[in-house]
Amino acid sequence: MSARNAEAWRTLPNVPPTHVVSGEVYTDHGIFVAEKERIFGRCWHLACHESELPNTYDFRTFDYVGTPLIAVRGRDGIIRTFINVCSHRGAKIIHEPAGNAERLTCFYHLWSYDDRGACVDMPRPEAYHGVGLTKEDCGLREVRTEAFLGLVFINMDDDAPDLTGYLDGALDSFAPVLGSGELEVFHYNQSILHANWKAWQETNLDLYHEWMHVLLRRTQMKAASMESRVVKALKNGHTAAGGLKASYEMYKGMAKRDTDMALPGLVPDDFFFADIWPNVAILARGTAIRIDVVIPIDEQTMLVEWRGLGRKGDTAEQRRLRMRHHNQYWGPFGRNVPEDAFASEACEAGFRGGAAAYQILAREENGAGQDDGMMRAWYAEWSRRTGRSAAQPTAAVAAE
Amino acid sequence: MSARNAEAWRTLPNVPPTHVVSGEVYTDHGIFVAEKERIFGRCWHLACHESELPNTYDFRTFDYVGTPLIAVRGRDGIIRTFINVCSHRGAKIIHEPAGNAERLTCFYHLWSYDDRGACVDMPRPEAYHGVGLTKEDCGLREVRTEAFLGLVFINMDDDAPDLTGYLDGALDSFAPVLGSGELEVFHYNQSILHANWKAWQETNLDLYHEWMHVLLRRTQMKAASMESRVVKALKNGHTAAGGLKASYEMYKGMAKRDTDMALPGLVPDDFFFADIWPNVAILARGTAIRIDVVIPIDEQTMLVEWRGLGRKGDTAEQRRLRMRHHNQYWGPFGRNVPEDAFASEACEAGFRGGAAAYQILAREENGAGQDDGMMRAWYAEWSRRTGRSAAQPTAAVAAE
Amino acid sequence: MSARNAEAWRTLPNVPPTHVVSGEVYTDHGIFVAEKERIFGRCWHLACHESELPNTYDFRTFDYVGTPLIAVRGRDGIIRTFINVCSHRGAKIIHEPAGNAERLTCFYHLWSYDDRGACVDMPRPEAYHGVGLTKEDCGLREVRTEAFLGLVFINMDDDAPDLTGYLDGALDSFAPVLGSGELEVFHYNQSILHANWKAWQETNLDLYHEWMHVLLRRTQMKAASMESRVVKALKNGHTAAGGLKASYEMYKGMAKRDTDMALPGLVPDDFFFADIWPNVAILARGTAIRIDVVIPIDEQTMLVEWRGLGRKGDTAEQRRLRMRHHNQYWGPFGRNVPEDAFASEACEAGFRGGAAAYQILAREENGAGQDDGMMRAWYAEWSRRTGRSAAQPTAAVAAE
Amino acid sequence: MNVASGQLSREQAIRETVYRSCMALDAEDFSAFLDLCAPDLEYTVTAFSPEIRKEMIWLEQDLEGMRALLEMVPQHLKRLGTLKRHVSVYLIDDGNDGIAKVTSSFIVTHTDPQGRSQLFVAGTYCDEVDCRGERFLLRKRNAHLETRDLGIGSHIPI
Amino acid sequence: MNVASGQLSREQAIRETVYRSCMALDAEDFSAFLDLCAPDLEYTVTAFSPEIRKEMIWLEQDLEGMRALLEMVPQHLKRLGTLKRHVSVYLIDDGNDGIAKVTSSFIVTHTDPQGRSQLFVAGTYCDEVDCRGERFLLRKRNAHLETRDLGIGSHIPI
Amino acid sequence: MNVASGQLSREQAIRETVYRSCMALDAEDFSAFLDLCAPDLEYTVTAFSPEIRKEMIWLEQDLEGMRALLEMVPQHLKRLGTLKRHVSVYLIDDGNDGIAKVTSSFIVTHTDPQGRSQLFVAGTYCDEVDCRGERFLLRKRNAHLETRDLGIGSHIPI
Ligand code: FES
Ligand code: FES
Ligand code: FES
Ligand SMILES: [Fe+3]
Ligand SMILES: [Fe+3]
Ligand SMILES: [Fe+3]
Repeated sequence: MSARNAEAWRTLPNVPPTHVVSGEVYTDHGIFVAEKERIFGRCWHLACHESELPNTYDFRTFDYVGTPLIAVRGRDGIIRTFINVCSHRGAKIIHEPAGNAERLTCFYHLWSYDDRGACVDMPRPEAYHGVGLTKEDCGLREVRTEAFLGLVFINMDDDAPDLTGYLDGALDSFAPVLGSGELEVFHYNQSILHANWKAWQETNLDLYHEWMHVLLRRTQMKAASMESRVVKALKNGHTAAGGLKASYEMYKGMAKRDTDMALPGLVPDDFFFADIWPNVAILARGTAIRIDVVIPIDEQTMLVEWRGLGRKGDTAEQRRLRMRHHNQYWGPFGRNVPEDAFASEACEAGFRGGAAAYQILAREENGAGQDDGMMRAWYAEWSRRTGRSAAQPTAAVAAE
Repeated sequence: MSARNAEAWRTLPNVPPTHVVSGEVYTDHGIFVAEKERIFGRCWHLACHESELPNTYDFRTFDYVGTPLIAVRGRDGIIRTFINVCSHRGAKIIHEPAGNAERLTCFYHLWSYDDRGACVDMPRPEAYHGVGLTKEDCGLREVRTEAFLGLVFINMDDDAPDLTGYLDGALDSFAPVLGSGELEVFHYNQSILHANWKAWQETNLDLYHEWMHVLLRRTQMKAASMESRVVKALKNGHTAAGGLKASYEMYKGMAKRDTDMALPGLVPDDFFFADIWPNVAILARGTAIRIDVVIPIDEQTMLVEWRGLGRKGDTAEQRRLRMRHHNQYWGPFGRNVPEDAFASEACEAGFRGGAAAYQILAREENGAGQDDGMMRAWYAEWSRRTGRSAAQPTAAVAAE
Repeated sequence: MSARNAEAWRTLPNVPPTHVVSGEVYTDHGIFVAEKERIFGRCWHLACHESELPNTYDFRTFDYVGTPLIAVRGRDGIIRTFINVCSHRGAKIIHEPAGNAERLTCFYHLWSYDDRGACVDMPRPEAYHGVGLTKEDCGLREVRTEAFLGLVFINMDDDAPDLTGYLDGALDSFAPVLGSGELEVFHYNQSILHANWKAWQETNLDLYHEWMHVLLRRTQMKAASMESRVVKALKNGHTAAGGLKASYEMYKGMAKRDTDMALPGLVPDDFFFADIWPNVAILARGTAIRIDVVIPIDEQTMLVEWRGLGRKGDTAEQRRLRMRHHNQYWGPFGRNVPEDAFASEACEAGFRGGAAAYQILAREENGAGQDDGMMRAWYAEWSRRTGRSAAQPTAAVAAE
Repeated sequence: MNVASGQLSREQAIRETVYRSCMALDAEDFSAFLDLCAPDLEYTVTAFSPEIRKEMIWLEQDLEGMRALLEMVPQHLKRLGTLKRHVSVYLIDDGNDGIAKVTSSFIVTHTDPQGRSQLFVAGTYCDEVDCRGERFLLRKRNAHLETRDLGIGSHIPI
Repeated sequence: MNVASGQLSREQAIRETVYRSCMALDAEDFSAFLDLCAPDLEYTVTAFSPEIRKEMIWLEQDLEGMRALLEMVPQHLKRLGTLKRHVSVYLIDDGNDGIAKVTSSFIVTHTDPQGRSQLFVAGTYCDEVDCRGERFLLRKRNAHLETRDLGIGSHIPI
Repeated sequence: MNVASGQLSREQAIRETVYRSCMALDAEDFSAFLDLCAPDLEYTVTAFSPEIRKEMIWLEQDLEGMRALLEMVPQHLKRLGTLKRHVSVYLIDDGNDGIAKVTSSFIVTHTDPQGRSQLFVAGTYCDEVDCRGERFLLRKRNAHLETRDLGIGSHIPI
């Protein structure tokens, strides 16, 4: 058989339902609404790294699937997160991405909140006493916040299991480096990409796509054997890959990375990564760590945040070199990440109007090489969370 | 109690239902559709000031909630309004914001309409005679138009009560100045703001928000006593505020306003305003009048028009000074209005994704000071018109 | 009667239902969905001219109502079309508008397809063997493609009648020139217009609108008698007009066109055109041919493609003159086409918000002059295809 | 500060010829524009189509053609609002024959009747300025457009 | 290459006065901006309203007014993100009285706190630069805006 | 008109070095670009992150690095369409050492394969032009970006 007609094109291939994902998961509005509620309303979400809030009263604001949030380091050193919205008339309170403020004062009528989210001041409060309202009734909405290995996570669901149980060891391979206490974020950028949010996670989970990157074809595919790779499906949809190596000098204009640039617990040519379900990827090359967080905006639009982590104690020269290591692969002018972004948007172009019916995740390499196992594991959790088969997601929905 | 959890945040506060407004009034599509029909389809709307059409055959075009309209001053001096759409094949006829034309000639096939909306010419009309169609069948759709104190209002509802009854004295405080016949519009600008249209009206109705404006904190809050203020809820949802004063010289770079700049019937440091339900605010400072009109575009977008009125007989020097008086508070580079626009968009950011559950309008100051009475009155009329409780607007809808 | 009130404005005029079209055909979402399925999913669509693919392995990509397509001239010289989407993970494969490639290689994981749409290569295919998937299962989706007079048409419906039967002689008047084999495309541009797609077809079908164009008022209206015109309704909704002439020298700055510039079978002052239902117009002036293709994007947005065809063997000087002939009427800086685009958007402005209730297509001139017969024929086919009356399209829908 | 007051450098005079021609078109002051043009004016607007892989000439006029075209503009139904050409002269190749070849980058913004502006066209001007007379004159212009989707198009040359 | 190193032409010095004033406003370095202004500064922002068919002055300040206005900016609730004035000096009319009249085209882009930029305003500067002193100073500016919908507006003059 | 025909002022020659480098990158004519660069080239692209309150270097290359990077561009999967750098040279600080420091404002537009253009990046170039040789050469460039959301990013330096 060569080309296919309409009917053959639409027919699911004869592979297990775990090995194929319908195009509807990208485009169906009901699925998107379900994802917002069942996934983003209930899972732990990586908000920032603790180095972004080094001092008491430092804050970071961010938008989480339409909800403005603010993380604040309190006078007790603990980071708490609040909905960044005023109890009075609903205004978004703080508008800068980061800053330092002992009190969060709403610009509109100057209601003021402390680092625990309590409303501690409002002008002329006596006008509310007639109906029995006092500032004690007007605290901010606090959102559950837990930190692990320096990563600050939040959860909109007050009843969700705690973070440690949720991660369940998925970051074990990162414990030496992330747990060293020596890291800080030195790179941050974010982009709106015109694709369904899952397309970004797919680029991170899909080992087979190293064929796309000339940089990986040169520095990675032969740096270690395919057989030495280890692809793992962990609990709760998390996944991890290891056993990869990089020969940086194989790409013209790049150089071998020196040991003295290595981060705590890493060797320079190491490459391994973990994916925290649903929307985080953490990638370690020996001298820099990259963290991606993706958030849906609508069915066909996402926001991706990229962070780079390095050593706090870098000299200026080391920092400059580390930025180069990070950005030559991963920056907005890097050789790799723009290609992944291109790929995400190209898949969206295939699925958006229904031209592509499904995608095939059927590679089996015994958890090594370019096995699709990470993608299958990710979609298995997606099915569990949404109550829908990824192969036929609009067929029937399981109750929670 | 300090911060609140999800459940506490979503629970309506223990205040009367008149004192709280659900966030759904900003975001629910069904509510928006109902507003278009029950409010904008039936209420009087301020289209322009008569000075914008000084001469016979002057016209002004504008868009009213998706309907292109054109107001024309006829040869009898009367201003009439028509849907600015051709009876032939539906083209928008006139595209300039203002001009003068004895006949409105559609560019497409040159059908021509007179100042009464009659179709008076079409090329080669005999081709329609076979089916019995003549130009007599092809008049424009006339829209009810009534003027009061120089303000030209239109109403899409042919059966609506007349304008005088609708206003019911709400503009009494403006009668001396607006009725003087000496005013003309010297300022006009419009902006799309990214917020629900009601957020703009709220900035105009909310006296408490003078805390936001450093300019008002300096020139207004101490210029007269809080007790001397008078906040009134009038018929049909209209409201008015008076008893305010301004000490302009209290803000660095501004100066006391001279009596010779005062408009007819006003003293220079006066400040009072009226709000004509649903979408008009008229503000008088002694030397300039500002008129806001807001129109929804969709749930989260509005168009605001701002006009400035002054004395027709101004010398060039006086006009220049009057523009300065107007614009230092109210222009696009003014100190106040950009802050109100910021606030509107900040509330939208709080409500859009559902982060804010409601807003509190519970200030009671006996109709003085910073009483929320005007906002409550506005939402009471909103409830009456839409058949929905503002506190629980998606619960049940009353028939009309 | 002069102007009309709301009720009169909304009442359909007393003409046959074939002579009036409701504004809903522009705005109703259900109608748009039906058009995508019943019209664009089933009718032949002009994809390109064969001169755009002169050599073996030349390709052209384009988007057809949300579906990315690619036309390729195979090693057998035949042009075939495929959905430009990868069988693997759904990525859009080829991103350039045109090029030459023996194999279509997907950038993402380097799956490769030949000129027949067969998947001929994939890296490390053995990983799929466990589930029994081979490249033989992974051909592209081929879309029916037929050429007529050098025009390459595609059809998404595998069961549609063939192209010749569909056209049914509608292009007979173009056979000498299009069938000469001497033509090539020398002009291409495309624009997004902010109007329903049918508004563009209306500009092409509506002879009466020559009143809009000062260029046609000067060069066309008196160049031949109104009576000598012939307006024809053909099978399947196609239409044609002839008997028109142009006196180019009547417009200042233009000149009579010389016979040696005439295309095969044409004389320089000829003007005739055909409209291929639903979305193609072909216009012949003696020295250049224009082809319009319109595609809907959503209810209120369309994409129009304009092509200019001339003689392959032109000298450089002739080509320059031919471009001038083409573009002075039809280019983006031409005198005519920008006016048509303006008119389309002006009708959209009338219909979008419901201000215009309907349009009147009631001109009867015995198939000559400025008869509306072409528009009526077009909407008759529209009614047949959609199962809806154009006069009352949301009343009841006929089954197919 | 080595140039005396009251004098315009030749380079600046060349630049101003380009800039004034654009300001005149912005203002739709066509007689001012034509007054800046040399009798042997050649004005072209071009674009490259990647779809058909061909260079296209979308407008080509000499002085008389330009005069006729601009004279008729008011009788046409044209794009509403205003265009503004935002130009930066890049290169001045001031030949010994008194003809300066000038290359400029431009962005045109469109402001609609409601006062909202957006990017309309980006492109490059390759001009020739005739410097031989009392006044410098625009003798040749090629406006090469990057942007090919011009919406409803334009009756006034870019 | 006929001008020696280390010297700035008078024309360029005039241009730089305009450009520096815009860079200072971009950076919200108001003291640097005021330092570039002449004591008799006249600063206006104007626009024409086709709705009421009138020219409007949206901002008018002398040096003291400008100083007061800019001093208060930090106490206001102002537009987030940054503005960037992208200017091209077009015409330099360097009068014999030491006052150069300078016409420039500008586009202002706005970058929001998330780092996304868009076109904010397009317009024209008509400036006067006082060239009589040791340093050239901005003496007069009229920023005439094509764009009239400024969204929430701006506390900082364009 | 005080400058004779056929001569390029030193200031204009400095400007043209900047402009030509941008035109070469626009055209993706990398060998032309490299030919304009001095052997001791330092090219950086930077941005400030208000999220982490840090200056970032997104790209840093010397001449050899730039050569290698540009050579590999055709093998990468890069952004479709074309970029156009629209630059206005603002300040020329022409030092006595033969090195001119040049500050320019830029806007980059992106035109997609369908011919639709939009604003891509706004920023500032801080360049050094080496004026000591026969040809003026680009010796240093810092492209500081206001815009930080670059969509899918870019394989070609801004
Ligand atoms: S909305 Fe925050 S203080 Fe009023
Ligand atoms: S649409 Fe107005 S005359 Fe035809
Ligand atoms: S998506 Fe095309 S090769 Fe994988
Ligand atoms: Fe990748
Ligand atoms: Fe206010
Ligand atoms: Fe036409």
